Amino acid sequence: MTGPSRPIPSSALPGTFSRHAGEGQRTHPGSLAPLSSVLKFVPPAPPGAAAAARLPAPLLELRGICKHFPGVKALDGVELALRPGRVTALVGENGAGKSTLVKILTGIYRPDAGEILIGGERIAFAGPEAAQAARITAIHQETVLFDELTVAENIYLGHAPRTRFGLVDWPAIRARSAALLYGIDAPIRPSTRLKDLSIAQRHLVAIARALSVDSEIVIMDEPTAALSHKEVEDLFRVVERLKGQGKAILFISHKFEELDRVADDYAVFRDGRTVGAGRMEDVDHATLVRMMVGRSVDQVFPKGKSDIGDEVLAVSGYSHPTEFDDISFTLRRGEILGVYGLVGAGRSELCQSLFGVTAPSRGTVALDGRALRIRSTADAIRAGLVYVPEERGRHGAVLAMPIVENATLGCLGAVSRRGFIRAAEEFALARHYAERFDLRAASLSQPVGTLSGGNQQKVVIGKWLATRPKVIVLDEPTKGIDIGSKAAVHGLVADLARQGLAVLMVSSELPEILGMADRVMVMREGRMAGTFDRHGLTPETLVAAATGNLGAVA
Amino acid sequence: MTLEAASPARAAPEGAGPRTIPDRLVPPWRRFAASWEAMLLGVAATVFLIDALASPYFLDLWNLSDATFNFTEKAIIALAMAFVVMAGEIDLSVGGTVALASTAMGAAAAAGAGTPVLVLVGLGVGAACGLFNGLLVARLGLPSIMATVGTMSLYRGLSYVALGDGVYKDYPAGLAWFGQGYVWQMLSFEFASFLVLAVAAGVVLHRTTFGRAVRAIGNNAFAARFSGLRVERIKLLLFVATGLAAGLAAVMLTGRLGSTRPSIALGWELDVVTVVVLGGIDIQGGSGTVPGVVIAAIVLGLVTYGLGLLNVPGIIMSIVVGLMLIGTIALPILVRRALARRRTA
Amino acid sequence: MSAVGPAAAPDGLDLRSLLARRELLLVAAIALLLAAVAARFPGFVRPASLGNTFNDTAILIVMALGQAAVILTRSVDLSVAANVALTGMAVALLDVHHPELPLALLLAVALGLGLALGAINGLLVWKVGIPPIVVTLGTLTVFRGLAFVLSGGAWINSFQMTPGFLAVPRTEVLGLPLLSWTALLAVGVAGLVFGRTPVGRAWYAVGGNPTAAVYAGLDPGRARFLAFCFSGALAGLCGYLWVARYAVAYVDVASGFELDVIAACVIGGVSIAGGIGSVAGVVLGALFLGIIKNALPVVNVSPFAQMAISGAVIIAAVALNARAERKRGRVILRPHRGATP
Amino acid sequence: ADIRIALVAKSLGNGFFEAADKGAEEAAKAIGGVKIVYTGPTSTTAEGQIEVINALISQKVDAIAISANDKDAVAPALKKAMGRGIKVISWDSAVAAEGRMLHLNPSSNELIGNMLDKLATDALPGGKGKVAILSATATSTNQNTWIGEMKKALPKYPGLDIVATVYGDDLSDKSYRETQGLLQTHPDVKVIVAPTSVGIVAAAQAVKDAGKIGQVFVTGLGLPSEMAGAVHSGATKNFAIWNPIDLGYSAAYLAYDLVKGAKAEPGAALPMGRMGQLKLDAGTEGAMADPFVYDSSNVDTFAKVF
Ligand SMILES: Nc1ncnc2c1ncn2[C@@H]1O[C@H](COP(=O)(O)OP(=O)(O)OP(=O)(O)O)[C@@H](O)[C@H]1O
Ligand SMILES: Nc1ncnc2c1ncn2[C@@H]1O[C@H](COP(=O)(O)OP(=O)(O)OP(=O)(O)O)[C@@H](O)[C@H]1O
Ligand SMILES: [Mg+2]
Ligand SMILES: [Mg+2]
Repeated sequence: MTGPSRPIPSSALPGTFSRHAGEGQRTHPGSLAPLSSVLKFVPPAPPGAAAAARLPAPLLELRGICKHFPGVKALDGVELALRPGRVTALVGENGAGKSTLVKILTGIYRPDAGEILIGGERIAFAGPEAAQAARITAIHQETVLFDELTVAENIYLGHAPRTRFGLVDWPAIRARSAALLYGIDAPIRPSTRLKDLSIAQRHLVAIARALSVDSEIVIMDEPTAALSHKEVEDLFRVVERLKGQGKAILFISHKFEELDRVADDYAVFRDGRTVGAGRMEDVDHATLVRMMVGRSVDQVFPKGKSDIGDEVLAVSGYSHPTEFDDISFTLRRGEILGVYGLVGAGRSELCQSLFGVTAPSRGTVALDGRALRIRSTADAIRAGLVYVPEERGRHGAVLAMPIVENATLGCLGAVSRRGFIRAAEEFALARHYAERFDLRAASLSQPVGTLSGGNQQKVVIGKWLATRPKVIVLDEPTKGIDIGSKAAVHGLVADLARQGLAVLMVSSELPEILGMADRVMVMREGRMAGTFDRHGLTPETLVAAATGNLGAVA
Repeated sequence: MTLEAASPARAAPEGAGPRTIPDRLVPPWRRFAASWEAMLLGVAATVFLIDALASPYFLDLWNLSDATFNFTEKAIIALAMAFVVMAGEIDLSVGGTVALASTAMGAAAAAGAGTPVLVLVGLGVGAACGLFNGLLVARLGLPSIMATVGTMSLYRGLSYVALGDGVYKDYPAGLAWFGQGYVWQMLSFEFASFLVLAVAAGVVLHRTTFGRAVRAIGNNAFAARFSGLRVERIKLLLFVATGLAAGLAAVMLTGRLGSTRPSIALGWELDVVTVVVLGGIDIQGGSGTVPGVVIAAIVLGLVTYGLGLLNVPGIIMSIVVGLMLIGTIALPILVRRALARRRTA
Repeated sequence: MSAVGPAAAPDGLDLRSLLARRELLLVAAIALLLAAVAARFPGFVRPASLGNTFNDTAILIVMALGQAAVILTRSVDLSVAANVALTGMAVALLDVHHPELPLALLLAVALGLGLALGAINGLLVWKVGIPPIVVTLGTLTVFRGLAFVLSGGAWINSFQMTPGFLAVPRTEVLGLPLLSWTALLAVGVAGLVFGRTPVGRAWYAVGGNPTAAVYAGLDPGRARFLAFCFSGALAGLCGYLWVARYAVAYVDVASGFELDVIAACVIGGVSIAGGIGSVAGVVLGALFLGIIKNALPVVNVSPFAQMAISGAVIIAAVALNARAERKRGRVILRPHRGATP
Repeated sequence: ADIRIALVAKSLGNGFFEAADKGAEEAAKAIGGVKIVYTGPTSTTAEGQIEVINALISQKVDAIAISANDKDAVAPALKKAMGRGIKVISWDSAVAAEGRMLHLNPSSNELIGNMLDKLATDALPGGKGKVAILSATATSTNQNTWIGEMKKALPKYPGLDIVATVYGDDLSDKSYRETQGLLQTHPDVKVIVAPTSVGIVAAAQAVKDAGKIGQVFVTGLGLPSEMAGAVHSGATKNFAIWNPIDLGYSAAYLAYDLVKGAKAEPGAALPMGRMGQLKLDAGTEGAMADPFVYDSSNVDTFAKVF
């Protein structure tokens, strides 16, 4: 039996610590108090060693699990043990490989190496059904459900109760799903179509779906990210109940105070490796954070003093029929304006509207004092406003096309004469940015899809710099990027600001916002919830504004 | 355009100084050797050889020249269709467009128009049909496969409405040249036009910003729009171009037949799509080359002509073509999979 | 606190009716069409005449149901008409050369051969991973070609087939020909398959969201394969029906019919993007087309206008579908609540 | 080497043309040293025929005898064939005069038109009543000619009242549906004349299925083998056709004549073996023989032949 705890690698530097502790924080109303506690220095505690004997034997064990994607080693020898009647917290930075592990455990991906043991026996999953047969169920991070189908069917699809004749038993499905939803206190009618639910309600449906299969092992991948305080409480009650039934639970969350409440054991992932595991009571937040980050993170935010110049962009009264309303702000040369808010606050929509993807209903935009009318992305680019989108693979890069062609896609005019592309100029331009950003690629003709997330992001940012913009809008620029590239992207953004570019940076990560931004605008439910200066800004202020929970600050 | 960038001088050793990234790892000729086009060329050569062995009449320049008439008009449409498919759309209305354009030419001829006017009418009606398709797809956002199934019936239907059981056949003698004339020796106007258009299409797709934009749209229309490309306008243009190509084909076909009936060019859409797909254009958009399409057109021409020389019924030819379509696409997939399996085993 | 989740679930009722509205719309369109025809030729809406029209549309209905399954899974089957030609020819030849074979066996052959042809499509899509449109574009010519190979191009005429073989579709039971009954039966079976079997629900799921389907333990490839089999089997059945009904088998049977079949699905509201569609819609879509086809000659609309009219109807239906499917904007903005407590 | 004569059908798989091929082979055997290349497109399109013609030109056959799908569209290709020294004749369905050297009509168009009127009159009780025509494609040359001749001959048959013409496109299902439509829109039609071998079968079937045997009769041009059933069921009293075997025989013979140097000039008389001679009129056309009428007394005998 593998021991429940592992030594922290020497690369983890104990003692030094900064605000970065909140890394990966998906903010929500309840996270205020622990957040500040995380931000205090706590000396490293020795990893919980003994006590293994008292624990029940693991129900599920993972040994040396590896999973590679083109350009990314998502998992690299992961070890994990889940025990019956206990909740194991899995923590790790964005991109550490947590969700990948979940997908392996649910049979969606097959591991490249390593073994899965259930009740001590080796098992391999041919597909999701096999995992279900092995009595594993999961709430996935993204709600992967069916818009056109009803809530009831979403819950029971794939394992619907049948009548004697083998037909789908609709009355039973409706009755049981109603009971399940009632059990988690979710006020949703089973006959509603999923497309008419809010994100939070969808999450509740996903939870109900996971609970609809009778299983021994329950995995929850950030189940609380989109839930309100009350819904989170309801979920915890469910978790306690499952625990009482002797199930083994894997609980993934970035919110330590939640983990404190439900978890018995912990495991920490960093860059696809297990860097620590043990009993929750033997560890404190700072140690967890240090294991997650694995180094001092002071230099992650290289934002130096940049000279903030004249006003470049002025947005006023900007509105959209359904997404946002009455947004006004200004942006100056060399300034980084952070935009903070909860997931779904409408920030991406605002950015996309500024960039000409969607039309606003009201409001004005002025660039360099001149009023702009942006009807298309081409207009925006011509005016000098560019946008690095949140969904890199969908909106940012053309994954199947080579690096060169991605790099010049926004400025084809600059590398062509009378519409004919000059191959030499194209390569020269691409190489210029590749070298400036220290791009890790085998060649410039390599498809962007084969690069790691961070390098993909460098290509996308390079694409926009090649158009020589005045304003760059970055939407979650470090989402899904490994820690090394993250620092590189931060350095890059700081550089750009120093060189006089005006930067609007949307981020859900408090440390990133706090570390990078000169000023922060907070959005809540499509409206401005305040603008704050860097000076003296605390995470509490931002979270309070983003959640509307102003009382909590006091 | 020089490709000097591929010179070995650039491949600096790793680690020393600022990292340099080579332009490409695989030299262009090696890439070509492993490409779809190379495979098609091989197929073309094989078919040519088989034809030459099977029929004593095959290796005759006049015969080969005659053979081009069987596929040139469709191949011209395929050149334009390649762009549409490349951009992730499809146009199934080309046969109907040819019929309507030819009918319009017939009506114009009946009204006393001369050859130049007739050519303009054919091209114009073709372009108008393409424009309508383009508006449906790019402006109204309809799925092109369904929208053009509709316009396919609509265009041919209009030509039935106009012509009924009648026929237009009193075309000026000059028009025949477009379908039967020779530019130089055995080089027909049709085939010469095809060659010129093929070169033009190749240059546009592979050397211009427009071609790059089309490829980007086919790969990822969202990312293309987010990169400032005018996706709708480009798609509209591609449909117009396809309509125009169908119009040109209508001019040639009308010249070749010397008459118009509403059933003209029936079922061409499938032949054209077959050429495009066989040519290696990904039906889901984003990849493929013009040379591939050109070679595929010639391969299909050689196959059908060779079988024709042996008096094999046309439907047997279509079995061969159907099997070739599935086979040429399935084979590389299966081979790749088998290789991958052996590597992991 | 203010961040309370939306307490009340949105009313599910209006969605149901929204869906129903699409079918209602078709019913209304059909009623209007019938009224217009009746105004010029009252005889058309006599029960006997309507029965005739339904009987004429029966094959279209059956095949559209099969096609709907395929389209639900984000695929398309262009080879159904060729399937009809090949299976029709095969059973006709069997009947001619072995008149002693019982009809039940011939029916089984038709269903089985059709299913096998569908399975070929399905396997190429599932196991080889060729896009459905390419696969069926290829098999469409191959199947029809095989019909030619089987028959040597010859026609099989009514006098060569056994009377029993020919009689089935036109035998009247309770005042309706068996052909119509077959269509009704197919509607019933499709209703069960689409609505009450795991396979049918998998078609909706796989077409609606393939990724989520994988997460739910469904195999999209397998679901697609089964949809092709379903479509193939129904097309095979129609192969027999067609040949027996029109009392002739030849290579060009049902040529171009695949487009009518797809059009019926689209008019019936099956989304070409997958995951949306209903049996009722498909039946109504097929009926709408069938009525147009039957009514035009009756009201003396030139037969030459028929093609243009059906083209226009298809475009209108596609446009209507696109409108219905267009994503409604999500609502982030809530009514302003003034000051937060 | 043998003299190669290509017999080009409107489409392959049509019983009529298969029978004609039999006749052509018979002629080849009778003449000796002649090889028949029987070919055609798979569906009745002009474009398909043009491809076939091009292939034949490439093979340098000695003669082409064609039944055209579209008399104008195939003419340019055939002109090219003649330019390359190939003798071209058309038979059954004509090619525009500039595209062939002579045309062999199965019978004179006048005779056929007259015959169709007569068949309709015979089928009508009392020789009086309403008649509808089911044609093939609206573009078929011979159909249109015959229907035209039918109408011209009407004065001789005062009882006939032609009320409608519909097109079944030589497709069984379409012909069937068009017939159904006719029965509905014109309930008083007593006779349906289908001068097409595909249409007449489908029309007889539709009449039978509508339960109108005895009230509505189908007549026209059809093959005995395909029509035997209809005659027995009573849907058809009588119909006519010329012998397609004779037609193929004659076409092959005429093509051979031309290869051997005969001139196809107005007024010329060309030998056709056992079928006698073909006299060419001013338009270099000639008629083979009278159509032959089939009814219940003789249909079974001929059904075994073609
Ligand atoms: N399908 C895929 N293809 C390529 N790379 C992938 C794929 N899925 C995940 N990755 C990469 O694998 C790494 C691990 O991703 P994973 O989603 O498991 O992280 P995570 O720990 O769940 O992060 P988060 O906290 O953001 O949810 C990331 O670098 C990610 O970009
Ligand atoms: N009510 C809703 N229904 C469905 N999807 C929603 C809803 N609200 C938000 N989303 C989804 O959540 C994501 C985030 O929404 P949006 O981009 O508008 O807000 P944001 O503030 O930019 O959030 P993020 O922090 O993720 O960038 C989007 O992908 C959107 O599709
Ligand atoms: Mg995750
Ligand atoms: Mg966002």
